[in-house]
Amino acid sequence: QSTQLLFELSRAGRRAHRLGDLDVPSVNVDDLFTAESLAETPPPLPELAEGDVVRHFVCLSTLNMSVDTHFYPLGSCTMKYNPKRNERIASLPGFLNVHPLQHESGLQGLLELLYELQGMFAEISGLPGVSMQPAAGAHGELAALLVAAAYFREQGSDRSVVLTADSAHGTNPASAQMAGFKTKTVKSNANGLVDLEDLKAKLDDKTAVFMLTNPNTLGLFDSQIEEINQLVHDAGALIYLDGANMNAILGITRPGDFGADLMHYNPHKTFSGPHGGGGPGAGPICVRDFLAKYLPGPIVTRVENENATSDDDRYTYHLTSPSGDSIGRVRSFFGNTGVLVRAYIYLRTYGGDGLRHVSEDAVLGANYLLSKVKHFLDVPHGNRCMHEFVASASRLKKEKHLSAMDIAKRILDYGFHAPTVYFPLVVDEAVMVEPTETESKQTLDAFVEALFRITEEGEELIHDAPHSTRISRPDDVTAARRPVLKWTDAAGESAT
Amino acid sequence: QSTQLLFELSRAGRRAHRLGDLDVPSVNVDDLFTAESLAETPPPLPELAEGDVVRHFVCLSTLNMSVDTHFYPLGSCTMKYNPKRNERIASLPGFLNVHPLQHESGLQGLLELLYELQGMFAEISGLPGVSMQPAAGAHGELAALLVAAAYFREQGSDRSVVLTADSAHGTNPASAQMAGFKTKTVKSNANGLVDLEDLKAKLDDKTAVFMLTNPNTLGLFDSQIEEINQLVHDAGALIYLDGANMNAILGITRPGDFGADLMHYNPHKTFSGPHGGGGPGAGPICVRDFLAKYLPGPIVTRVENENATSDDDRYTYHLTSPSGDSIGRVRSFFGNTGVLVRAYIYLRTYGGDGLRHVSEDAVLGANYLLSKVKHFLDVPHGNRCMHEFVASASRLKKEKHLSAMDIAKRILDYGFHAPTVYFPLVVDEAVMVEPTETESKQTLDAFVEALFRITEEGEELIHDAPHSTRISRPDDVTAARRPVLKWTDAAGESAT
Amino acid sequence: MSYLFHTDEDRREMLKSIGAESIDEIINDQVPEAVRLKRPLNLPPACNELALTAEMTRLAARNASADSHVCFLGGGAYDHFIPAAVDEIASRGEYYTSYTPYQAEVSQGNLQVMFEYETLVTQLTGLGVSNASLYDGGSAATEAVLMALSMQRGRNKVITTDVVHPQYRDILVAYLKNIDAELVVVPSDENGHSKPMIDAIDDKTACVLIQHPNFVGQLESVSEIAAAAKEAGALTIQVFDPVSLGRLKRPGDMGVDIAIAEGQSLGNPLAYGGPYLGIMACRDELVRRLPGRIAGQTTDRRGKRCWVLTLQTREQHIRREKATSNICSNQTLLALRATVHLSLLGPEGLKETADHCIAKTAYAKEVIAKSERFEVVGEGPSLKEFVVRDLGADVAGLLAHAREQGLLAGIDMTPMCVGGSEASEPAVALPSRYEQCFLVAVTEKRSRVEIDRWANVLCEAPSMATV
Amino acid sequence: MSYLFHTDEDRREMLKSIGAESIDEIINDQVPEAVRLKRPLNLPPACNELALTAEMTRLAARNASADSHVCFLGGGAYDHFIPAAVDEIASRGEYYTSYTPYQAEVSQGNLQVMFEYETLVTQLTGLGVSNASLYDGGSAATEAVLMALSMQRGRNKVITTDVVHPQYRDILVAYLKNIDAELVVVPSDENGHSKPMIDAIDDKTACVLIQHPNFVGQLESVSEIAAAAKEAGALTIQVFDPVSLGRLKRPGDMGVDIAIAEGQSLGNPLAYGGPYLGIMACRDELVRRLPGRIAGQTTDRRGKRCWVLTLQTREQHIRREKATSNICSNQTLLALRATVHLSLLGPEGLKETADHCIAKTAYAKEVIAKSERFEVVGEGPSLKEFVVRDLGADVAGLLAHAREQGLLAGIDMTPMCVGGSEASEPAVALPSRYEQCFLVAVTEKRSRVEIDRWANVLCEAPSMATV
Repeated sequence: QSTQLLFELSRAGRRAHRLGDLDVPSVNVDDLFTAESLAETPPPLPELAEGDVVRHFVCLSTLNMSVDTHFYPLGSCTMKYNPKRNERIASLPGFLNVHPLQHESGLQGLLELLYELQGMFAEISGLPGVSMQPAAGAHGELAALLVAAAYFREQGSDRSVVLTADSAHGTNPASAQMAGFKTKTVKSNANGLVDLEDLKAKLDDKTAVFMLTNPNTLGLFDSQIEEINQLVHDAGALIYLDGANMNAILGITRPGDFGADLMHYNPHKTFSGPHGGGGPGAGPICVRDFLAKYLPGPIVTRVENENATSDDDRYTYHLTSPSGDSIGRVRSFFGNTGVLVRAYIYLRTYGGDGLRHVSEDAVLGANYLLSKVKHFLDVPHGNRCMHEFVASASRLKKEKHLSAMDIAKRILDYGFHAPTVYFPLVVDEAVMVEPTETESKQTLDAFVEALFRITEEGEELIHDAPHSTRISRPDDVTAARRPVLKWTDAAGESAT
Repeated sequence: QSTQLLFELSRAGRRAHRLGDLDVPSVNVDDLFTAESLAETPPPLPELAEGDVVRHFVCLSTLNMSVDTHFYPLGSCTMKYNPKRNERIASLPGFLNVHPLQHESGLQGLLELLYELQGMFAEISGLPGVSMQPAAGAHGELAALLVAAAYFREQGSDRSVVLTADSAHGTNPASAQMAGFKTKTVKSNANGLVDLEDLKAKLDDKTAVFMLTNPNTLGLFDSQIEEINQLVHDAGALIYLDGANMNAILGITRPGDFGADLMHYNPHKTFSGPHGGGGPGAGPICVRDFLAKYLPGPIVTRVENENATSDDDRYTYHLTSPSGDSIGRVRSFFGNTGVLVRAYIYLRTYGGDGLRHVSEDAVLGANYLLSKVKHFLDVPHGNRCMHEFVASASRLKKEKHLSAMDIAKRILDYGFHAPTVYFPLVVDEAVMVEPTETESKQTLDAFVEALFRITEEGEELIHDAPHSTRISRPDDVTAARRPVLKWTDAAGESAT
Repeated sequence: MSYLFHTDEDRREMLKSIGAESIDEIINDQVPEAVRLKRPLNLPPACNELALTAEMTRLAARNASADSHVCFLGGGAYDHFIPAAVDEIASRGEYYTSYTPYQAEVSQGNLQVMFEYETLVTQLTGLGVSNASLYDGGSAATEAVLMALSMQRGRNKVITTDVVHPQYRDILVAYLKNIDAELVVVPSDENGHSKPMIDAIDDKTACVLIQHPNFVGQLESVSEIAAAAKEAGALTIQVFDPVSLGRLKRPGDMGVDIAIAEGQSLGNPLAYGGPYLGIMACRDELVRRLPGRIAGQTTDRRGKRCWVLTLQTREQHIRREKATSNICSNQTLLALRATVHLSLLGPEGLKETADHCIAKTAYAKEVIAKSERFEVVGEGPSLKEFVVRDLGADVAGLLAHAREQGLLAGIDMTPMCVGGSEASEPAVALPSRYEQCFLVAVTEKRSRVEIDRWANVLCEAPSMATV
Repeated sequence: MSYLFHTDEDRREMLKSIGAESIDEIINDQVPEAVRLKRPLNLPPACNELALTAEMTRLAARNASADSHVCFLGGGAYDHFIPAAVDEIASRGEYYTSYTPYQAEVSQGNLQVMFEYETLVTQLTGLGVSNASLYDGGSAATEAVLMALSMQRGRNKVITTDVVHPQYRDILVAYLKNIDAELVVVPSDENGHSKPMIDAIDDKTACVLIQHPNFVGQLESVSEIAAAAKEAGALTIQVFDPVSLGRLKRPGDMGVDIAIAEGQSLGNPLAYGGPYLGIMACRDELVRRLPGRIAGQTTDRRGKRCWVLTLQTREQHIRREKATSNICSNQTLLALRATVHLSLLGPEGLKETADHCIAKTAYAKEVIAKSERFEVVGEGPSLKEFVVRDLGADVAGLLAHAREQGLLAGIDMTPMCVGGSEASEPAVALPSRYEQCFLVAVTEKRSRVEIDRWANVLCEAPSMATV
């Protein structure tokens, strides 16, 4: 299998795609357009035959680990099974080949689906206002913070600070910053939960929002949640819930019920939309009713038809464009519809009871792994967890020079994707494991066995790991210091 | 990646597929059916979750070499690029989800396609009678021989012998035998062509059919074809052309023009239908007009509509069921329609001129490889070839204990599928190479380089090859002597 | 040009290495002038992907399909549900663009699938051994008969009945015409049962071929017939329906020697009749006569469990005219689909599918029988298929009317009966009692709404005759 | 339950290892009683694959699509042809079920694709560096503005015009509302050209944002505007159409600093607006401010060339509140599709696509202009999009009529104009000259037959007003 680049496979004069003769009168482009507009030659793209293109990309794909091929316990990413029915149904032409600026009269099927989905998101979160426009979790954070800003602006408030936990995803402070807020960090306590004293100290009349992840990135549900709720709201601030960890609590507890005023979902995590090698995701947000009018749009509404003759025309669905108090848009068109359709199919597949079972089995799997792993790896924050847990390689590093990174690299040789490492920052040499509910006990056992064997293996073997992959331990430092960010003829010659 | 069997992954009580509650009254099956009919339990199939099933089969797929991933110069098999548009178009519901016993009134689109395809097959072969029912090349051979038998039967002839070349595919004699003929073998001469003297000696008034492969399995077009034509027909026999090698002569010469009376195509080879890991193929047959009435059916016919109002209803297409002189059916329903639809798309993509270019480039590629390979491997039958050639490792075997099998195994390590080896039988230590027209010169050069390096490598390295594959040199002898043809609990335990 | 790679420069360089001036020179060197084609092939002009996709999409839309219409057709091909995972897996290039596993080392994927398929078929049938697939159910039935004939030298009689699939019998007739074999087609009794065939079994009988449930949807007395055959030294071949085995006894548990089936029902699309999947299993003792490829387990040189093609001495590329059959390619891709399908179903899924077919078929029988125009033909329960008589004697018109209403309502049996246009000879005809009848299949895919509509449309169809 | 694995026995064994009696015990241990949900979620009941597929198929069929209708809609999303090979590759599980390449060793497939994508984007744009994708064209435009603002401390003015995509401007307004920046939307001239913006550029201007071809299909004087911006020390951001670059000059060759585009046109389906692909490239010097992931080349410990995520100190997971943007996920799967698409097209394919768009658009303008009811708005040639005025002043009725005839005939511009329902504030409105106009896009997919039918249906539509 070649790992040549497309550009190295190129040969002048080759061609894959071809349109036929025009069926309309041809025009002389050079006459029609001014010379100022026209390029002398088309862009210097590679020239390839279809067979080469296909083989190239098929072979490249096999260099990836993926959920379809490997257990992928990447903490915080919820790499669950991506159902094939989702892909098939979302690819129906009536969903896939619909133009975003079509008139809503020809979109009643899709709008019905999206309307129902808004309702499901509201029900699962306990927060009635829903906008599905944001394109990703971080985008949802930003959109929700813009909503909060609009709210405070209307209140005439000058609250300008967002508090984030030190265990939070990096997107939290970054989103706050983009939304025009200043940020302050709230510490975690020894149990990995919010340090209430620190929270109290930082809450004041400038505090706009406290961004909370619950269960947090340590996989712990913050048992102080009622107190946090009280403190933040008493201070006149809002609580934002980072929904990255929703897979732990579906049907068990609802953000709206434990104090959140705004939140986002990651449907590509929680609701099985595939991760696409890094995206696309989606980042629908839910808010309390008093915040709903600020939501970005469009959102879907419906009107009952009095003269309906069948189920199909019982309601007419409409898009409500942003206007008035809305913050406007955060991206073009409706949103990441394809991802949302998949989420809808997933939710319909499980139903309410089923969804609770998802979280139950996710929690069961994580606790099972934890119960095995704690015998040979430190788990600083307790014996129990929700859907994931964070172990630490700190002792191993001292005793055996075996870092979290080494474990991550070596486990690849055993045929498992690595856990998340070095996150959250509050745990030294963090190894963050999230099995999800769609792995068998056999797989979990094999993973534990591999982890254990690694802790017993020789240093050298591990430091040179992985051994079974095409490449091993790429030089990140040089990559960043002397960046080569595109192919050029010269680069092609110098490195193969 | 696990290579456990499905049955070993099974766990009692797991379940992937589920139907919901019945929307009709349920029935008590135990009451409705007699105890004699009913099984006490359903068959002991494995019990799996959907995620396991998908990962299992996705991972297994990566253990195959395929055209999409590797150069696959398997002689006689024409492993050309399988166009993705064929797959997409053949999967349109109007082709894919059509029931074989539907009334022809609802099949006019498909029947038009099949009618046109019959015509294309006739044009390319130069033989006007076409039946597309046979399911594979060998099935086409059998069907055509049954046609020949019906013809001779009607002639009142007792011709009962089929002649096959010693270089022929094994299916030729096997098909003749199944069709009720006796077989005799005609030798090849020193040039790899039909030994005319031997042919003359074996032709007599019992000879029904001479089965010819042209170009033959050595990749040589028999330059004596006019004489063969004369001899066989003078003897009152028919010529059958094994169309496996049609990729060499599209638009260059036609079987009907060089003497063939009957032939089959392998659309999965010549016309880019994918090989499917061993099938499905298809085996449409073409015959001279006087043989057409014996063809198996149904075939498609059409009638012009006098009152047509658009192009769409200019003709009405009909299925003509086998009747009268027809030999009847050789399989159920129409044929391997899916494979035929792909062949049609392929032929429409190239058109007549393009098709000739296919053969030209196939011949060019083979001769290019031959021109390089002959410097380090013997090629017993000349400097030129059509679309493939056969080298011999016989000298290497003597000098270096390097057999055709060793070459085949070792070349896998270089990332190429092996050529066909030990066929045709007329070449000692045969290595049969067919590059097809859909490989780049770069790929051909890399393949030659690999072959050359193997001839220079150490014996031991090669005898233990392949080294890079998950398994190496399986024990075929034990497999045949003590066959284990299915998984059982015991087998699962003993071998892993 | 479409999928070609070579640029003019490539071609020049390659010709230089060959030592030829042109490709024509290479070709003309070998192909005599007299037989060369002197004109371009007369085919439609080359067509690009965009235009061809558009044209073919229009062409496809002109066909009624099980997507555009509601399908109640069966007769050996059924509109069962195919889970998305089946398509996803079978559309991987590593499966569909690979070939016969001649090099086991780089074909373990296909070989393991074949081995798993074989195991599933033995689990399904209760028989000891399965091959890795044949072309389709129809040709597999004939291969089974040929297998039986080759095992039973001195016996040349093949007994079957007139309620075995007419097309399967048609194949049998075609194949047996030139060899020393006698085909006896015994008439079924008035209920469409094949028991009368027992009386025809004698010491010249090589095998009996039955179908259960049979073509008219009736259950046969398989154990009884198999016992009678065995006593006479003949083999019993059963055509079975894979889905029926969610509930019905397995062939191997009823004394059947060779079981064959059309495997389309197991995850394979209707595809206007093909490619389909011929399933064949037999008792262990018959394995060396089994046609088609077989994958077996062995170990590699390092002792690892692995799979290879085995028992190849049965096959044509080794044995040539002495092979057990001429079959070369098989239907691996369809066997893969069946393997994935059965893996998803499991025992309970297969049973549930059968149960849904049974319940929905029972419901359809009930609703159609309410009309005075129609009569369900034949007694007893149905798995998923049954026969309806149109007392209005206008089946062709009736079904045409239904098609216009978007229903593929059934298969007209009249042309298949003695003297009908599809009954080319008596051996392949249905009994005349099925004239003005149609065959109806109701799978788990049919909803109550669809069944009700089917009954309504049929009941309200105009009739030529007066009931 | 659907995709779950654990049998009751599994659960028992796992609980035993955990030392818990039940899963509830584990959960109740952590989730305080007061916040637990005491009832089942009120969602529709679980639905199996067969029933859900059937229901969703019916739902999908209720939407007009570019398959069921002929699509002349554009406005930032186009019905271009997508070769089958693109779908085939992007539907491989190794691509779509993998995630961000945190472990480079087992992500070389995605990383190499990202590197190839980046290279293709630089080839396409003539700019030095590209990221690995952003959410969509609209948000990418705003990210580019934020990038320019962050580079140009002390300058807080952002200048754009009223013929830049209204939705893109809407995003800009939303994002800029809470930060220190001033948005100036300069009116275009009567031909829909943005040249007047040059006069607005001053020493407070951080950047100018233009679209070329712009929202109303007109070509802009990019070089001139960029030169003026440069002279004033401002950056030029261009929204481009990837397909147009088959013929038009590249942003980098016209003095543009940051080029962004909606990449949907490159092999990505319409998908009702998403997921789409935000393309962003910039001059080399700006790389450390570029938002989003970037793949770079390096070598592994054995010296092999390979690819990694690089320059991560720009990113939120390292820099948190000091990151250049909050973007975490990107659109790798859509970037993959664009990469495959461009590989299939190559330079000549891209040029041919542009040429077909140009010729078909010219033809459409010609045939629609024949009617007295219609007037093509704006001078000069069009790439694939143009504006038509309905002198009958009934665009809504006209387009509704066309929809009934199976045509998505154009986009009604009236609601986007000043005071229209989609123009939530002046900054996002179109000039009022586009009232009673509609925007038409003609891609290479549209056949002459379709264009003729489009013109006929529009010309024969009933009109409320009298022309």
